[in-house]
Amino acid sequence: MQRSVFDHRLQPRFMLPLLALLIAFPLIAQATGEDFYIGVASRVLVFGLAAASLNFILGFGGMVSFGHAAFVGLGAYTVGLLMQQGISSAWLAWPLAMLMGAVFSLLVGAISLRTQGVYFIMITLAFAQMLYYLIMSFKALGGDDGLSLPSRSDISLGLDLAQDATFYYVVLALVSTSLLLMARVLNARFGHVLQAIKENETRMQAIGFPVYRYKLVAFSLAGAFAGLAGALLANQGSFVGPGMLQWTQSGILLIMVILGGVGHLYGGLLGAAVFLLLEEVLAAYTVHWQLGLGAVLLMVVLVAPNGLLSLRRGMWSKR
Amino acid sequence: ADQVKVGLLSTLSGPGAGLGTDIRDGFQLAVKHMNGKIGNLPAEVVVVDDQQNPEVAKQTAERLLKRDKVDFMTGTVFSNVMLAVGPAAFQNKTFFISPNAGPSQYAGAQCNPYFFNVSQQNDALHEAAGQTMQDKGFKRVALIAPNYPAGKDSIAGFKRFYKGEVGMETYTSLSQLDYGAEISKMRAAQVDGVYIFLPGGLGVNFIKQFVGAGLSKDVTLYAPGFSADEDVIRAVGDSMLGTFNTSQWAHDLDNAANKKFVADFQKEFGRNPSLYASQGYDAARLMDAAVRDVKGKLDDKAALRKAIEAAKFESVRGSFKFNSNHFPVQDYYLRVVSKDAQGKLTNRTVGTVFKNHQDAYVKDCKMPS
Amino acid sequence: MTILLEVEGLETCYGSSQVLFGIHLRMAAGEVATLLGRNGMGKTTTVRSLLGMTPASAGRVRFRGERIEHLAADRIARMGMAVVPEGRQIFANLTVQENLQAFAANRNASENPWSLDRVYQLFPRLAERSRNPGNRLSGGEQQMLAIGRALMTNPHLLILDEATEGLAPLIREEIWQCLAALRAQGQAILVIDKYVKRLMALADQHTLIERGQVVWQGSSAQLEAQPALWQRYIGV
Amino acid sequence: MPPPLLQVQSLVKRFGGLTATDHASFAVQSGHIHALIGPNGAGKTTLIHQLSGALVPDAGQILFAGEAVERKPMPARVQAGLVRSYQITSIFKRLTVLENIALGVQARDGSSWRFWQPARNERARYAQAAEVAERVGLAAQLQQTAGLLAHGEQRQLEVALALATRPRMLLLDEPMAGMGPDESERMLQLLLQLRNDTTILLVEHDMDAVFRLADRISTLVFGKVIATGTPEEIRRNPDVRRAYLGDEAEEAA
Amino acid sequence: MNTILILEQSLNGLQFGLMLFLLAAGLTLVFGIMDMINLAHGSLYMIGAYLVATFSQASGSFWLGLGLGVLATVLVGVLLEYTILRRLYHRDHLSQVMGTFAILLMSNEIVRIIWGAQPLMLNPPAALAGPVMLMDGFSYPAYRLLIIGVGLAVALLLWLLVTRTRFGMQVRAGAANREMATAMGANVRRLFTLVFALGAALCAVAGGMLGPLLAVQVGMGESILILAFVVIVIGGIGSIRGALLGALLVGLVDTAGRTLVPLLFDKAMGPEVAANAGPAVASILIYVLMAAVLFYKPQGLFPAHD
Ligand SMILES: Nc1ncnc2c1ncn2[C@@H]1O[C@H](COP(=O)(O)OP(=O)(O)OP(=O)(O)O)[C@@H](O)[C@H]1O
Ligand SMILES: Nc1ncnc2c1ncn2[C@@H]1O[C@H](COP(=O)(O)OP(=O)(O)OP(=O)(O)O)[C@@H](O)[C@H]1O
Ligand SMILES: [Mg+2]
Ligand SMILES: [Mg+2]
Repeated sequence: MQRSVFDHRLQPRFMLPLLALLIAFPLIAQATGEDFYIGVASRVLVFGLAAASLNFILGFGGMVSFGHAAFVGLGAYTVGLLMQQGISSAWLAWPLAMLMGAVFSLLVGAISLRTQGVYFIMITLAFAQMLYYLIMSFKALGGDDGLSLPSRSDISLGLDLAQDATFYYVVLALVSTSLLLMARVLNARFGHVLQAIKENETRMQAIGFPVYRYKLVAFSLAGAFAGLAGALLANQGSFVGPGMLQWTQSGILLIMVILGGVGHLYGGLLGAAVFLLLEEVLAAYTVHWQLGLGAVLLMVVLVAPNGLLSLRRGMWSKR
Repeated sequence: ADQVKVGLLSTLSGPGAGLGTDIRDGFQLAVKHMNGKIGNLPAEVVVVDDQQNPEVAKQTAERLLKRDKVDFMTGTVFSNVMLAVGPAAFQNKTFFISPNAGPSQYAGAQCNPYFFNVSQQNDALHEAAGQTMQDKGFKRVALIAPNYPAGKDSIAGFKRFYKGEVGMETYTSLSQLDYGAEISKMRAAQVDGVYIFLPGGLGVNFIKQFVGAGLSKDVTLYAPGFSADEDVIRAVGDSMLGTFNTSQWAHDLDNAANKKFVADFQKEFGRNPSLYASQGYDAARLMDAAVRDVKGKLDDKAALRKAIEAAKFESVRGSFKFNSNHFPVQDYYLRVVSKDAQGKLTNRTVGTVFKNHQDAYVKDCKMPS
Repeated sequence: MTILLEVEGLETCYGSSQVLFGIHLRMAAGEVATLLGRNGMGKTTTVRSLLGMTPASAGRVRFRGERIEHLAADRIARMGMAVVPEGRQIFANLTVQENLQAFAANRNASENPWSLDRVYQLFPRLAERSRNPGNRLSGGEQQMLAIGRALMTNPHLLILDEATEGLAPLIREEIWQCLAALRAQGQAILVIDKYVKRLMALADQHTLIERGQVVWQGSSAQLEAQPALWQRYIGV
Repeated sequence: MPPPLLQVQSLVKRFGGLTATDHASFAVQSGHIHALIGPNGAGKTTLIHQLSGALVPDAGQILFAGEAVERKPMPARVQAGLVRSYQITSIFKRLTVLENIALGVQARDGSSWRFWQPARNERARYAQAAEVAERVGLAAQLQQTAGLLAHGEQRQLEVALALATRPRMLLLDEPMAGMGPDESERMLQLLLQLRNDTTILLVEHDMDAVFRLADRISTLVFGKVIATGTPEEIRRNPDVRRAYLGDEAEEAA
Repeated sequence: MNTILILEQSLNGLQFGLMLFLLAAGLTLVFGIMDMINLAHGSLYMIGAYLVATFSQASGSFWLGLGLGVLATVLVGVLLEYTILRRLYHRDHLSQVMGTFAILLMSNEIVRIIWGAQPLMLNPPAALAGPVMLMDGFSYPAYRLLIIGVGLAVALLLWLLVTRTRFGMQVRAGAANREMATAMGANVRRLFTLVFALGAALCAVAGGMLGPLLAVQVGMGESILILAFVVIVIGGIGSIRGALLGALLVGLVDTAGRTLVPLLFDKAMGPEVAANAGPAVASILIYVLMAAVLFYKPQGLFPAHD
């Protein structure tokens, strides 16, 4: 069977060496005394997951959610609030964070998916902003100050997540598994339906697909992955705050996806990595780092119309 | 140690950049005054931007602590950023000298041996304002703050000392630009004074609109010092005239350290120093005194802590000492915006509100020894 | 007789795939010509290249004495070439009346220029729907509107790609009559349609296209005389 | 006579002041090709929209296989076997012809709530799709990207997409529009071949095709059905001639 | 509650709404007509405010400063369009989001480099600085009245321009189907540049007019940009009429919400709950409004095209 534009290969030829490198990374970092970068790498991976979950609905389902940070934030707050109650088991908190992300995105999606295009963008933004302001105004949730977590979640199995390297490996395992799952879903019937809906929604309806339901399920799945990313993010920084849900954060997730490549399996991951590392490097040089960041982003838009990943494959698909 | 390394993590981009810039400039001016040394050791100040984002700040703080292995942390403007980065520094046993953020948590139950605040506890300026308005015999005041916990804390702090009638108490959205509705409500509420806690641009917006509505004739405006500081005066202009505000520092305070600071700051940066700048300056002086005291033995944490607690430096604000919770016990002044001899708009100190004032949270602090 | 349009060796590609391999065509002022051929043979592409919408990669196009193959589409349009495109391409967010007015111009200074009234006379249905947005029209109404819109520019050369697509028989009839009347007024027309019989009655000359090449050119009489020819290149 | 497969009863649809469908009633027998003709703007497409579920009628009933469907969403109607094609081509432009049709097959062929098995490996489905492509005359273009097909080929694919869902009844809105004579002829042969298996409601302005294909014809004018009958009856109906056919009836004969 | 307060709050709502309209109008034009998501719209607003403030200070006259500032902003806008934005017109919305986000970051930084991080002063002309007496016991800031007046005038002019002129029709045609508009003889490029210039001018007018009322500072564009997006989405993208209605709706609902919601909560649930929930609800009210409008009208109140 010839490959379709709807199929997304895992590309083991590139990814296995990369994975090996990622596995070796903490050892290298420790050997060179740059342990600090293990934390940076965890953060990049977690944001990669968050961006990938956005790419799942945006790049493959055409749903431009401008409120994705809300689902991430919800996952983070789930972990944070449980921790405050003294419940620190990762086995409870992380699935619950996914569930919260899924349920809230189901609710938001159920209403938002009635709209299209920019209207959808804005209504998702609206829900995220509502959540943001609500969290901001309640002291029990830490308000503006957020919640500082006393420790990382407890995963038992003899693993101590407080160790940056251990945490990194857990994150790496979870992010890889999530991406694998997403790839599987995209290449399965459901994924083909999702992508076809992006291509031509009316026609999908006319050949008998209850489009709304498929979109809602995809939206909710993405919410679950975003929730997981939030849970990991809360752990990574031992902190949760309303800033995580702010529209700028949703915007940055969006930029990451566009930067990496909308509709490319690894677009979210690459975008997050490039964005965060760029920020890291530029901010070290100058307080005017935003000028540099802006210039780089602009250049990417102008020379790589479909994100960085589209450069590699050249112009195989025309718009 | 053969040098002192300071991590200055401050807000240098985004809407709050003005505040962080002032702290940084104040700090660096002090280092310059000390000939590039802190406690007779060559000083290296690593300046980084926290983007006013607690999460980013946390990451950056980790880098300062673990990679750059700084001896002191400082710079933080915002409480939420402080609360996010604090634990990392404490865990690492690195002293954190906050030049501005003074969250109630760290003043009370969560007070920490490694945390020191050289500005004031968040509520203090509001408390001073409440006291002033009480003293001046206001009958009915309006209170406005943004709708988030710090906003509510500020009003609570104000009411701790103001016992008169509150004609209107309003919490506004943090992204609000237009205060027309609040100003109208205030007019209808027939108050004789108003106290606002509206940080940054919010305050600028409010004051301009308040004066434009002609309300300033019947209602006296009070604000915390940072909302009526030199930067704000520059942005608002004549409308600021007659705004009362409370502060632990003023550029016309009569002491030698302050005179030198103000003069040199103006020379160096071409603008009047703000409250933030003074706090940044003091943070550096405090470090200097402490390092000198332990003779550069930075690894002796217990001794260093004692030395900081002693705070044997000449503060630009006059009297200064640390309470048991590592927050200042100091005087608070009332200032009013008026024209100076050259007709330039600036703050003038008109009186002392509190003498040796301490915060309300110290009783909750069980500082480990 | 003055030459209005002269096309020589026109070649056009979409990306890397070449579609036209040397089209040639010559129209005198006031003449009516057709392009005939099966689906996908390059009729529309020819038209698009003439209009500058898909620039040719080789060949010459001369319109009203000027070389135009390198000009931008809007320049060519302002020189007096107007099109009724395949698929109508009505401006969805403009009302019927605005669709007609937006680009109205008198480009050939004829004594009886097209006006709103004249178009409404030709298509009374459009008058009834004049305040409808363009996308709230039936398919046939849109086709009428596309024709009216092109006429409103009073072009020197009117091009119709699938002139009667989606029109009811009665209206179709009116279109043929309208085109005949235009021809009588000296309007030059290049037309593509599947009703070959009607085209033979209307046009002076025909060009048969097969795989991007001209396979036959001649008059109506010649075409009519060779049914085998058009059965081979057009079908039934 | 068996009960009709599709029965439209006194259907009404208004757009503001305009009554686009005005108490229209007619019935389509199972296995028939039933043509719907009428002047431009008479409301044919609007009617198809209501039958397929893209528009909700203001009043009236639509019975499909004895069941009222006028409130059902479009996908439910497709599942029941009532499928439409579009007047303005609506296909998946980035996909190949084969993949386009395979989606149609997938719509009716088991559940699409499958999240694990690669869809690409479903050989049976692609084989079925290839068959459908062959039927509409696109066998040579299977691997061609749909967006790059010529207009006429896209129209063929348009019908193929609907066909792939194995409909009991097809709603075709001007399938011949924009096709040249021989493509039209091929489409016509295709529809003839479908007759009996698939009931067809055909909107078409190509009278030649209509009269060759239709078992029954209904004429719509200003949203009203003014006549329903055999092609012969319609051809002779003076109202229909005045409103729609003109002299073409003879020509096509 | 007395009548004067209600009257005053209505004027406040109107004024806030009209100020949003100035921005939303430019945004909706660029968005609806050129189908371009322009996040840098807020930057033009900021640049406009800075330029007007600078020219006002330099010339000593607010009006002269306003004129020069608007002109200069148009220049900046056209330059931006000419060098960068026109490369984004034919791109999808996402590329536009990223491209204009990049411009937003860069303009913030450039403004910070030129004018510094501290806010800038811009005062209303002296004649308008105070309040005017509208009725007995009811005075209202003169400057706010001016904003109301300017807002209404701009609304009318814009509406005429877009709906009644051939320029407007051609621009809309170019937006709906660029290729076809070109084939009909429109120089779509030039049209779009003009529209963009118009949008920039509106931005500068808004920034310049609002400068005396608000803080002229880096980042001032972002918060108002989001509000402007809310407005145009409520109104229906591309519709000037919608933008006006949406802006007024947002202005009034926001103003009324801040006055009424705490009161209502107080009556319904007692002061304890009201103190907590009231302000929270008031701050999300416009988002609730937007969600509600889109729930019932997924295309906004006046959908311009389907
Ligand atoms: N945008 C495009 N990109 C690539 N190829 C194209 C494109 N448009 C058309 N083609 C190809 O060019 C060839 C000629 O197409 P064209 O539309 O000119 O044919 P036509 O004679 O007008 O056909 P029809 O009668 O169906 O309208 C076809 O094979 C078609 O597949
Ligand atoms: N969304 C709409 N809003 C308002 N009027 C509409 C809308 N859609 C269609 N109309 C009008 O309703 C009438 C019927 O349109 P319809 O598309 O059903 O006609 P039709 O019979 O299919 O014509 P054609 O043969 O030309 O395609 C037309 O006059 C059209 O202008
Ligand atoms: Mg064609
Ligand atoms: Mg129709």
